[in-house]
Amino acid sequence: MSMAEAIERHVPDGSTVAMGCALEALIPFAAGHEMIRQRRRELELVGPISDALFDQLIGAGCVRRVTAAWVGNVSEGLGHSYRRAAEERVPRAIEVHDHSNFSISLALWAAAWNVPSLPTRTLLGSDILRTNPGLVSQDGLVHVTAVRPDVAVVHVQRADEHGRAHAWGPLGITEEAGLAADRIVISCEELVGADVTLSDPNRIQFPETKVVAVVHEPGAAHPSPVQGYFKRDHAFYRQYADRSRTVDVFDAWLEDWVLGVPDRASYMKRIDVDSLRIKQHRPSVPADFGDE
Amino acid sequence: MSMAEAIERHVPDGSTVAMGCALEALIPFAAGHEMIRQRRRELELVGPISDALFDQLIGAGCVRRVTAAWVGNVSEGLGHSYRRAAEERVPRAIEVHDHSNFSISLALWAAAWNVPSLPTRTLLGSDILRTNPGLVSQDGLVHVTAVRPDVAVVHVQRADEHGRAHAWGPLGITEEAGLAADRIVISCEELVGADVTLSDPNRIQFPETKVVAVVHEPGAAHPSPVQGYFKRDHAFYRQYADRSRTVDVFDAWLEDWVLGVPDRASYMKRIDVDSLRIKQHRPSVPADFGDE
Amino acid sequence: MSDYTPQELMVAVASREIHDGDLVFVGMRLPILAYAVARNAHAPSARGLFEVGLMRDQPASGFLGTMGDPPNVSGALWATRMSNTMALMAQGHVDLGFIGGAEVDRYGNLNTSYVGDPASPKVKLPGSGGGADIAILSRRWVTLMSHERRRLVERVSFVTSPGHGDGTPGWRSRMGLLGGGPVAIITTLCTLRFPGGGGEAHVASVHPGHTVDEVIAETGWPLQISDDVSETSAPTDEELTSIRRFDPNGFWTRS
Amino acid sequence: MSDYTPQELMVAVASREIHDGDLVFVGMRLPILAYAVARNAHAPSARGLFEVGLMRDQPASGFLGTMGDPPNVSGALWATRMSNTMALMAQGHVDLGFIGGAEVDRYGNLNTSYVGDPASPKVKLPGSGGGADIAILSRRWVTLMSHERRRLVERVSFVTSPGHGDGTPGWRSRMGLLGGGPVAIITTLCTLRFPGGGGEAHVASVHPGHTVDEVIAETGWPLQISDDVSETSAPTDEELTSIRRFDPNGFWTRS
Repeated sequence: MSMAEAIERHVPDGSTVAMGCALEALIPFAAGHEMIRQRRRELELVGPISDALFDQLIGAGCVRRVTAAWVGNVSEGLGHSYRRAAEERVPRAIEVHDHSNFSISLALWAAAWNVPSLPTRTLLGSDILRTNPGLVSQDGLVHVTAVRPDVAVVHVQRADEHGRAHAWGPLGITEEAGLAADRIVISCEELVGADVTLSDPNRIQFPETKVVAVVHEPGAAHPSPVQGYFKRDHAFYRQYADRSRTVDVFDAWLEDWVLGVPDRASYMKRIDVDSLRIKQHRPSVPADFGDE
Repeated sequence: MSMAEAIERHVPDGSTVAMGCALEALIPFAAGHEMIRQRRRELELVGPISDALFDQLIGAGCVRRVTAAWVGNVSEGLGHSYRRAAEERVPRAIEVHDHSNFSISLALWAAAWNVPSLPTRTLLGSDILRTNPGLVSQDGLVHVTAVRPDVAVVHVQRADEHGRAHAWGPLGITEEAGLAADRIVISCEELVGADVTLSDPNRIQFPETKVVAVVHEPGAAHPSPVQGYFKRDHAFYRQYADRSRTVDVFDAWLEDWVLGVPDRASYMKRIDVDSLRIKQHRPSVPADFGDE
Repeated sequence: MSDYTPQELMVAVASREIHDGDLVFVGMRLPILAYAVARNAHAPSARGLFEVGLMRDQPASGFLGTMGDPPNVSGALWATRMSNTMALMAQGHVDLGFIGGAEVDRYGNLNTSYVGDPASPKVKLPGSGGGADIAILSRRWVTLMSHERRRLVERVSFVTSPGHGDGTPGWRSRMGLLGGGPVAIITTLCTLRFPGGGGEAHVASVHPGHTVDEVIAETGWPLQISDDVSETSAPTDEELTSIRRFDPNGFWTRS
Repeated sequence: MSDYTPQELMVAVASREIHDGDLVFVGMRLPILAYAVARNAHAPSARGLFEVGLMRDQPASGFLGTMGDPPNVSGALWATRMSNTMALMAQGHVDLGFIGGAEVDRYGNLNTSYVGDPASPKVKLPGSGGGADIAILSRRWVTLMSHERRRLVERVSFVTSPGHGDGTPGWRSRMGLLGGGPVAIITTLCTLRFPGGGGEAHVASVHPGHTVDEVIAETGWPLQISDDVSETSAPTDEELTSIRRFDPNGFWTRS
């Protein structure tokens, strides 16, 4: 399935969308850019920390609410579009449901286990309890209300057409986001056969019964890193920081890198892929799944 | 470290011990038998379902309390020693804290996250709520009190001397048991170098900071299966069922297979290892952890 | 091949409870065979979920003494933690569950924990395992057991896995139980069914070679017989072939 | 090599807060370098824990722009879910955490969320990330920031990550916070420390080339100066070599 079709079908206006769940790695930028091109509106974005992607969607006016622990640019600092939306309602006002990294994970586990909330000892004494109605302090614990994404969008190293996805490296809150979500959209560096995915069922991230789309989109995570495939493009993040400081430069950046770009393949032609590609291979030692 | 030393040092009388956390596979029988040989007493056993091992420890008089969802012999049915202890206080009375499989997992997650309890929708309407003081029904939910093992004893396919353990196949509640436990004792089919374990950090089950002993003990899970290494010895389970029906035959079985056996190596000499060994190999397709 | 054992009949009947496309919480023993039979016949897209931490879309190629046996992992679609399989069930994604029972009552409540006073039981049974979770969280479930008067009782002394509770309509929703509860009890003599929305079991069909009187005699409560009680259809040759392929030595169906 | 930048000094000072054997919740930017320096000097058995889901016992061999960069995974002792790293911290296994701050007050409370009214903030800062979790759950923690009057304020307008609260002794235990709270604030001008059991920050040492008066002038509250205030020891050649090895282009320490 193409990314355009996947977003068209599975991420309608008003959706609650979990993205960037592996934190700085495996960020589904291609999916986010397609949402911008399709002029998605009224989205609620859910994630732990978001390294630039949420800032871009906010600047493009796609977002109604952010439910996350941190939104900015990890190597550069502040998210300028996020600031404009929160401080000046430009291009529109957004609602913010603040979390910590631990509490957003628990909010997703609550949804995965279908309970109203889960208790935790974190956030006691934090003013985040004052600004997020989904965090209730009681009896010396904080009760974290379940967050149920309509869709989790995840980039992985490889997947098969049936939705069995292999991801590796640090995975943050990817697993609970997928289990909590009503459906899962996957983009992958490599589309492989079931002989590859089923050779290691422990590395399969999600129940295939929740996966509604698999998009073969190499480089879909650029400028974020993909273990074994791509390094992080630090310069691109710095360039984005510079080109998002004002509405005008941001709009130009958006036209330049998203709206004026038909698809990811065209986008990748403008990236120095060779300098970012990981060339030194470190294969894991196989596990023997022999059964007789 | 030898199994004798690991149990001597890390599983004192009165310990709360989680075992058999992968359910029917990877059951640490060698560790349990060493506890019996060392005449451990007043143990609290924690697990989901226990396929024969808990029955053996109960029959040997090591156990004060069982906190589990099911204790018996999966392919044969009832646990005869468990019945004698619960019905006739033979060889001693035991306390039973009944759980379901889901609730014992949540009890361990509560301990792992250091909260007093976790809520769930399971067990509503079950009389298990009447017999386990750690399960409290309130506001339409059941609150599962944390269970904190002193030690989790786990058998895995391979580990290094620093405690990095690779396990695969279905893992049940292994991860939460390890995280909840104060310390972890590991036995493994193969003792490998760090080059093997660190080649795939996603397959490492536990933080090495909790692992206090790694025992290289091939066949330590017999008669339970080990993916890639051993099939389940169904006949041995049937034989155990027959030889545990009365105290006398059980005591003879215990002398024959545990007390009269100095260590696992001697035990394995009496097993038809060749007929149980898995000979057809199914290596997982490697994941590329390349980084530059 | 018209000769078959009571267990083979039960497996065939159980397999017919599996609809195509179902996600089935399979459990142990006969249901593992029932999933295999259904998957190879009328339910080609049924998936199996195993609490040990597995999802499959086809039966294991080798014999399974337990769901944790190595052949059950080969070809698995997901090898994960038990709590993740329970999460799917808690979300209502499990269409059908199977539970083994030692004692069942007229309202489908199961006891697998204690016969007699839990403080000093006459019989200590193994316990819930995942049974209570399946009974409470799966959309519908079925239990299989040997039809004996001591097993089919008026009221179980201990409810490990709740069925329709006290039998009053809507008991489960009043108690906050998510799933729909038991739809059938498959015994060695007959198939008992429950009305939609809960209530009391009634005889829907009697297995070939057995009579309603025999069923009544072996049941511990005054049994309701449905007006259109029929004879259970015997296992087809296709079903028997499939059963014997997955239980070649009759470990489950001929002992 | 005695020439160094303020950031290099801060890294060196931060690295001295790491004791051998510590499990350190490392965080981002300068603390990643501080862990590397300590691990290669006085804390050879210190381990690093990263909320992205990693544990390490040695610094990454390559440059890290973020904790999620591929070199941070090579040689990792554990690649897992974030919630598992938080579990270790919630159990009290994290000895030391580092948190970046935009605003800190005299009691060590950090604001990384809102300057001004959260409903219509003057400045929307990125948020907590793992900061609040580290502040509440780690045994002790340290924050690093640029020493400016607008950043070191009497009271932060929003407490994202609680330090010693209102400064009264025992505030954290009364509030049920598990960890011990902040022990030091390392700025571009000096090192501030807190008394054991909580309370107010005081100047412990002033960085070379700076004066107590300058520190007071750049601080938003009447600052306590400890009687034995000293000059911060400059980075050693060994520390600088280590810093420059892990930040070869000065991405963090020379920009």
